[in-house]
Amino acid sequence: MITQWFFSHVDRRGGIVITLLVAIAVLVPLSNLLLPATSPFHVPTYLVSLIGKYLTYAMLAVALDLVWGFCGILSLGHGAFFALGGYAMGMYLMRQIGARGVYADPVLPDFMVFLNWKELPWFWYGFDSFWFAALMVLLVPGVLAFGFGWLAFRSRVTGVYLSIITQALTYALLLAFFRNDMGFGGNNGLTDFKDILGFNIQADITRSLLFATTALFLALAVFVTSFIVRSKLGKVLVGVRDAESRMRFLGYRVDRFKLFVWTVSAMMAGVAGALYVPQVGIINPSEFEPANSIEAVIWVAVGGRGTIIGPIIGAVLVNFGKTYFTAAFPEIWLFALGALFIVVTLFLPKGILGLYGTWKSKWTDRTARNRDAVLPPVAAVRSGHTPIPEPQAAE
Amino acid sequence: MKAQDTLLYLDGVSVSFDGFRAIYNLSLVLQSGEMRAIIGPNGAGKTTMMDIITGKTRPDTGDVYFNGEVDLTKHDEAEIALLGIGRKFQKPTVFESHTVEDNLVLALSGPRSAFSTLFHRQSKDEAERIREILDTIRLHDKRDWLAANLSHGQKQWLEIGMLLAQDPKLLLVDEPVAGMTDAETAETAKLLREIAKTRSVLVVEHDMHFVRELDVKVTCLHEGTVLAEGSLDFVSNDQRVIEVYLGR
Amino acid sequence: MQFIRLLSAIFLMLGILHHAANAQTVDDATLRPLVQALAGENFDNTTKAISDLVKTGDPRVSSLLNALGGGDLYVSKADKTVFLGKRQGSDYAATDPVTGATLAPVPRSAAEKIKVNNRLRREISAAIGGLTLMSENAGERRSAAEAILKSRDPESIPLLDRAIAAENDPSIKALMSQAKAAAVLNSGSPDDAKIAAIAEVSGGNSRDALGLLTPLEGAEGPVGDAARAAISSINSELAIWNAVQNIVYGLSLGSVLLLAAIGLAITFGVMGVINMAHGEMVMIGAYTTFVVQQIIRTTAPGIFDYSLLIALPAAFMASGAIGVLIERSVIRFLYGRPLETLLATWGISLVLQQAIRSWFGASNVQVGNPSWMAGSFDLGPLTLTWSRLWIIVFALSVFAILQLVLKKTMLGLRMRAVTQNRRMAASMGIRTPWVDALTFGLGSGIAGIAGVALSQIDNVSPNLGQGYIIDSFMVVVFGGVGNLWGTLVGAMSLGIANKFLEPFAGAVLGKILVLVLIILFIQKRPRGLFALKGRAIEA
Amino acid sequence: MFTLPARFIGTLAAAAIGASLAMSPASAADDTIKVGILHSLSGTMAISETTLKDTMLFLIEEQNKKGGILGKKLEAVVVDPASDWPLFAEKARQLIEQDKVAAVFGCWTSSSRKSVLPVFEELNSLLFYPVQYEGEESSRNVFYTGAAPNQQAIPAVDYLAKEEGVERWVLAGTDYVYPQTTNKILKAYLNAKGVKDEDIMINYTPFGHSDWQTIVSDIKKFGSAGKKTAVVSTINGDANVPFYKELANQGIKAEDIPVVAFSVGEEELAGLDTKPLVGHLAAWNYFQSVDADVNADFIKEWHTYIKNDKRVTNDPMEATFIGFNMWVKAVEAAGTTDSGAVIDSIVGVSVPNLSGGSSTMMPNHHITKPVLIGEVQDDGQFDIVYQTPGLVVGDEWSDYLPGSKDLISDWRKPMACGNFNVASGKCGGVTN
Repeated sequence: MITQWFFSHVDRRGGIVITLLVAIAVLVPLSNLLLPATSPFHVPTYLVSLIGKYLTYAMLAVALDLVWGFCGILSLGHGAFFALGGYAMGMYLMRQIGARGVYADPVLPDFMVFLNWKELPWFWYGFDSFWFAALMVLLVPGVLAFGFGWLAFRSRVTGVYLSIITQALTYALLLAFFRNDMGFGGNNGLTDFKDILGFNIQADITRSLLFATTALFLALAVFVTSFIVRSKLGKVLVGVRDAESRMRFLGYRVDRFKLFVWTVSAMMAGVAGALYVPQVGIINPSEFEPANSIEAVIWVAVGGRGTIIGPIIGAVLVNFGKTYFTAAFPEIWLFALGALFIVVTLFLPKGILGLYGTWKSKWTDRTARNRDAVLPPVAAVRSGHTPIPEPQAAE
Repeated sequence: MKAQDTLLYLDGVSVSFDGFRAIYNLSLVLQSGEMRAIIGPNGAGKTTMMDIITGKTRPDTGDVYFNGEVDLTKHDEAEIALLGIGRKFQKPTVFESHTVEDNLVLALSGPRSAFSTLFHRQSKDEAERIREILDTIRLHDKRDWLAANLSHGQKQWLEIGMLLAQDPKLLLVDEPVAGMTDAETAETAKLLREIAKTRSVLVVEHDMHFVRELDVKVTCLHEGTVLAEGSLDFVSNDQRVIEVYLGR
Repeated sequence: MQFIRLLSAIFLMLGILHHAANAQTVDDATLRPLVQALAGENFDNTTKAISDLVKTGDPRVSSLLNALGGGDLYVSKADKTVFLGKRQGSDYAATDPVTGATLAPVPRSAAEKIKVNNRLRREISAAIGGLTLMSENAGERRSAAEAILKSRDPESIPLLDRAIAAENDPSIKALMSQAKAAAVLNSGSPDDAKIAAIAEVSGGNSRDALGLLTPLEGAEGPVGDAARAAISSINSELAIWNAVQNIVYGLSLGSVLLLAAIGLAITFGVMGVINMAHGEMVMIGAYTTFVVQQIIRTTAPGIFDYSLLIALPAAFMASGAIGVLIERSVIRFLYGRPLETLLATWGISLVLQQAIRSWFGASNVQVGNPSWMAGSFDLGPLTLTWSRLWIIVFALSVFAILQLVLKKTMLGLRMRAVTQNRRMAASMGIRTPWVDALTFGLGSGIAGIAGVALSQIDNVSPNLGQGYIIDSFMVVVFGGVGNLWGTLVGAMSLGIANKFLEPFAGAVLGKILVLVLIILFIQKRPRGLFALKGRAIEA
Repeated sequence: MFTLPARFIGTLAAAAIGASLAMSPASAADDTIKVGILHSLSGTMAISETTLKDTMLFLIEEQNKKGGILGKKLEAVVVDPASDWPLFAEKARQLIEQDKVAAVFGCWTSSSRKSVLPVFEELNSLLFYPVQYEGEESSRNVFYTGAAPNQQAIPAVDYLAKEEGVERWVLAGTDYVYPQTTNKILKAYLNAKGVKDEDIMINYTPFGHSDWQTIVSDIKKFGSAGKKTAVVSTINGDANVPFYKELANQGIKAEDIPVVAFSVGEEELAGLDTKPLVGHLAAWNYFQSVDADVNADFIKEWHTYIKNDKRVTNDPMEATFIGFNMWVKAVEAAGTTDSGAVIDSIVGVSVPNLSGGSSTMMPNHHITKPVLIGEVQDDGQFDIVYQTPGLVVGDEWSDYLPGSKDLISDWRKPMACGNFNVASGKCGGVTN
């Protein structure tokens, strides 16, 4: 019943991805914990957290694709929401350290002690409770995105203008979080975490659980995305992407739709960030770097935007590439990475999945026409046309 | 004449874009159930007039009333659309990456809020209405096609179909037969007359044959203001109209 | 305490000096040990040696001290003799500091420079000041007066009086009376003299005056009142100047932004390519400057001052050529797909950065300022640096030239035609691919010459471009995509806004505020400052 | 229609396998000892860190010429953390877990050190950190061979106060933790010496700040108040060149307002025409101009190795040199590269530094060094005008910060504590 409802809202691809994610959520931890290190199927802890990290990136990519791929809003500042979610989680983890900090101050995090702060700033209250922090992981990015989006979409800021102000947003946050006076640990950020929900954050079991959680949340993200995309709202979004003003003349309040999906996406990014921090062990302002947000865009593009699993593939591939190249040819790896981006744009304009997507939808479309026997001359002529048009940053 | 008991009421409307007067002191009244053809040379302000009615452009001066009481200058595109004014663009704009059917689904009248669309499931009579419209616009057998692959004429029709799905009180149709074969043109005329039985229609068109086929009251615009109004024969015999079209 | 001692040392020697109006010479035998003493173990000994030398009042002393200050005095490790040295390959060409006789060259390893630190330099200049106040050479007299203006030594008042009486160059005279006033304020002179002095200094450069008067602020009696009055009037004057300063500095910052952004205004603004490699084009321009200067340094050091003039076309060519290359090999496949250009150009920027890094190394390279760009001049109490001024001029002229190219030349006409309606232009027989390549090349080339200018104020490293790319996009978008005037106004207003915020918000908060302002501004003008009429060219 | 999911699974598998391949020791020959080098070769920090990578390769080559350690040759494992702090943590883990390196030499910024610190403690490995930093840290697994604030900042201030008679101070820095902390310490120190607050001006700028007009003219204003003024600069590497260019252009001479910098060395000056800057100061524990035979040899060998006699040497290079030699000596003493053994044997190890003397690893994992103060010369070198008579011990917990004045660190057994509180007599920081 539930499963049936579930599958009614995701296509086959989505279904398979979700099942796959659930599978690794179970298998990887098991192999890491139970199998002996000698076994060929043993996944070392190092890989567990590494892939875990990739998956959080993948989640960020999915969130970004929801607004860019399906609604044509190119955000160059999604890293900001990711980082904010991360900071919310980081603040919880800081509070968990308690008196185990180097200065053994029961309340104040170390960086506050050596900056000689007397008491906890108000915005740190409540973060000793996991659930409050978890709430903030959703609320902080959500509220920021809502406020920002409400302004921007209402006054019909579109295209590069929107992209650039999202970049301005993350850049401003970067500078702000660098400042020690902000009370977020300056450029060193938050680190040296001890435990999460009572589990020692460095224990293999914790890492495995974090990994599993990440995989499951990614599965959830995939489900939510495909639910949205397959609903009538999803159709509206694609309509907005392709012909925004037409949508208005049909009586849709485009700004509200954008605002909705924008906020959802921001929250998704926030959750990704929150899962990222305990696995990486540090959160600092560099996460706000505009370059990071641009990289996220690139993951999506590489994987194939406007698809649900393209971003996942892109994020994992690019980051794996980064991990591999920086170790294999540290001196020249940037050439490889740069070349990858150029090649992908030139030869896989719609990303790795795009190839497939193009081919598939052409196929279905043609079968539809063949079934309809009559092949209109125009359609025949234009059959070379790729049915997935460019998501335009502006109409 | 008063705004009451009219469907569309424009009075003394003027708008200019940095100096250039697109519309000047334009007045036009449309009774409910009426079909009106607007003719006029390029730059006569036909499209601008539609922009004003649909809220895309705000007039500098003048009143624009719908249903006698609604001041259209106070609403934006979406609201006006919901009031029951549908618009078809000169260049057919359909959602190319959606199928014919989905295009109609999107246009179909009904709740437009984000959440209602998120959890929307298609009801029986919605399906029924879509079937009807597909028949009316003769695209029934192509419902699964991506709109991108329709011929130009088919797109024009699909857009008209979307208008119907919107179920508006007033249709604004901008050059519906541009680039259509004669056969298609005739078909379209028939279609529009059919529609006009239940709704008011404002058609902007160059093609005189087509206007003649519609055989309705004609308003001729020139330089943003009404030059002549009446039956096509009356208008086309008007001296100034002839000058405008044939030049001095 | 150290400071007082050094002052007293100077008092002493100057005290003696002005007895000896026309300096008498001493024989070499007495001078030599004093010179030898300069090579003392620590700075205190050297200080003493200096004052002893000055006491002799021998004319050779001033040149000796100059040599010491200039680091031309060496002491041989072997026999500890002090000599005047000049680098000559691996040797020092040595001359006797006392007799001026040429000595046998000393190998560099066998001698070491007599160490001089800031304190010694100050004492030397003060001492020389005392010695050369009556000198024949106007330049020396001027620097002497300046030296006293800094040391503010009461003992030199009578000396100054005579110097002023003798002086006939008005500007130096003014300087001397400034110096005297300063000295008076620093002395135990009677109140009326001091009050006169206060009036005197208030007439001069207001910031120096402030420096001279603040110590008296606390003083009671008429002097204190006069001082306080003078200070407040100076402060009110300075307040106005601060506003002026913010504007001038803002313009200079603005023109830097303009330079960085103007190339982008073409590749991105006009062509719609989200050109993430723009910063690297600037970087290449800067590195071209470096290469040009290297060549000049090695081949023709004489023309170093013109290095930038040579670098400009070179940088334009280098960046422009690379731009054309990029356009032909990558961008041209992406027209109508602006977002792909973001991806590809980002990749290109990574490659270019790494290329430069592998070629020139990761660390900064040194790009020198030609003499005409070094130094500064005073505008009232403001100090404006030549480099900044030139950059303002340069930025504006680049802008003007670009406008001409776009508006008046055939190429410009075609560019506008192509960007406005590609198909139409093509059907009119314009070879659009050719125009595209040239346009992108032009944009990149402009970025290149911007790099030449920026190399003068910023460090030249593989990261140079990254530092400017974000600001550039902000400027172009803020000004309104596809509108050069927008870019100009945008850059200048952002620059000035930044400079007005900086004083009270601090540099960091100031920058943040500017970003927030941009975000809010875009809400009001969703198409930027100068929205393009009709169909805006944009991604 | 399963081609795609298949491809997807393939990808993940490939990623996993590939990753494990990538991580597995590259041609692990057991007769070598692996040494990890964790310096950014790309990104913003590459400017400073690339040199240190070269230095390590150079030192390792030299050591191998001498026959390696314990009869085994050393093998360098170079990775590029790309100035990306989380990537530092990932790479550190990879070096230790996958490449099984005996020790890691690396990091420059505090952020990178902070991000790898938990990894080293978790996996009980060794990190040698060669850069001056803000202190307030002492880890069992980290050896700090750069200067702590008391080995750089405080002597410099003393020098200015004594030799230059400075009474008015501008503390200018980039807005991040190192300058913030150093300036806090300095302010406390100056106040303790009776300098009033109105004679101290503190100013922060963003990273890579390039427009210094306003600040430099503010400094001028502040300096024209009749008292001798000096600038203590903790401005971060990248922003220095434009800062000094502005200073020079606005005609601020060292005789008028000297600037003493803690992050400006020969490497940074390489990007500058230093003629207008003669007399400005820097405080380090080493200058290339140090007149010592060991230094001369080091420079000569370095130039032959790097095949470029223009390349300068600088303080972090010396710190790397010291750290590496200490590690070698400790390993030989312990007879193994096992972390625990090395940690025990390294305390007290003393090796020659490049300024003629020798440095010793103290129980707090910081080292003893001389403090040198140099004035910029027109040839881009520093002329040493002052040197502390003896060696200064790195003070990890500053005595001028209320939070840490009671803390000491001693990693020798039995105490083996990084933050022992002398007031409460307990390990584990303050207990208030």
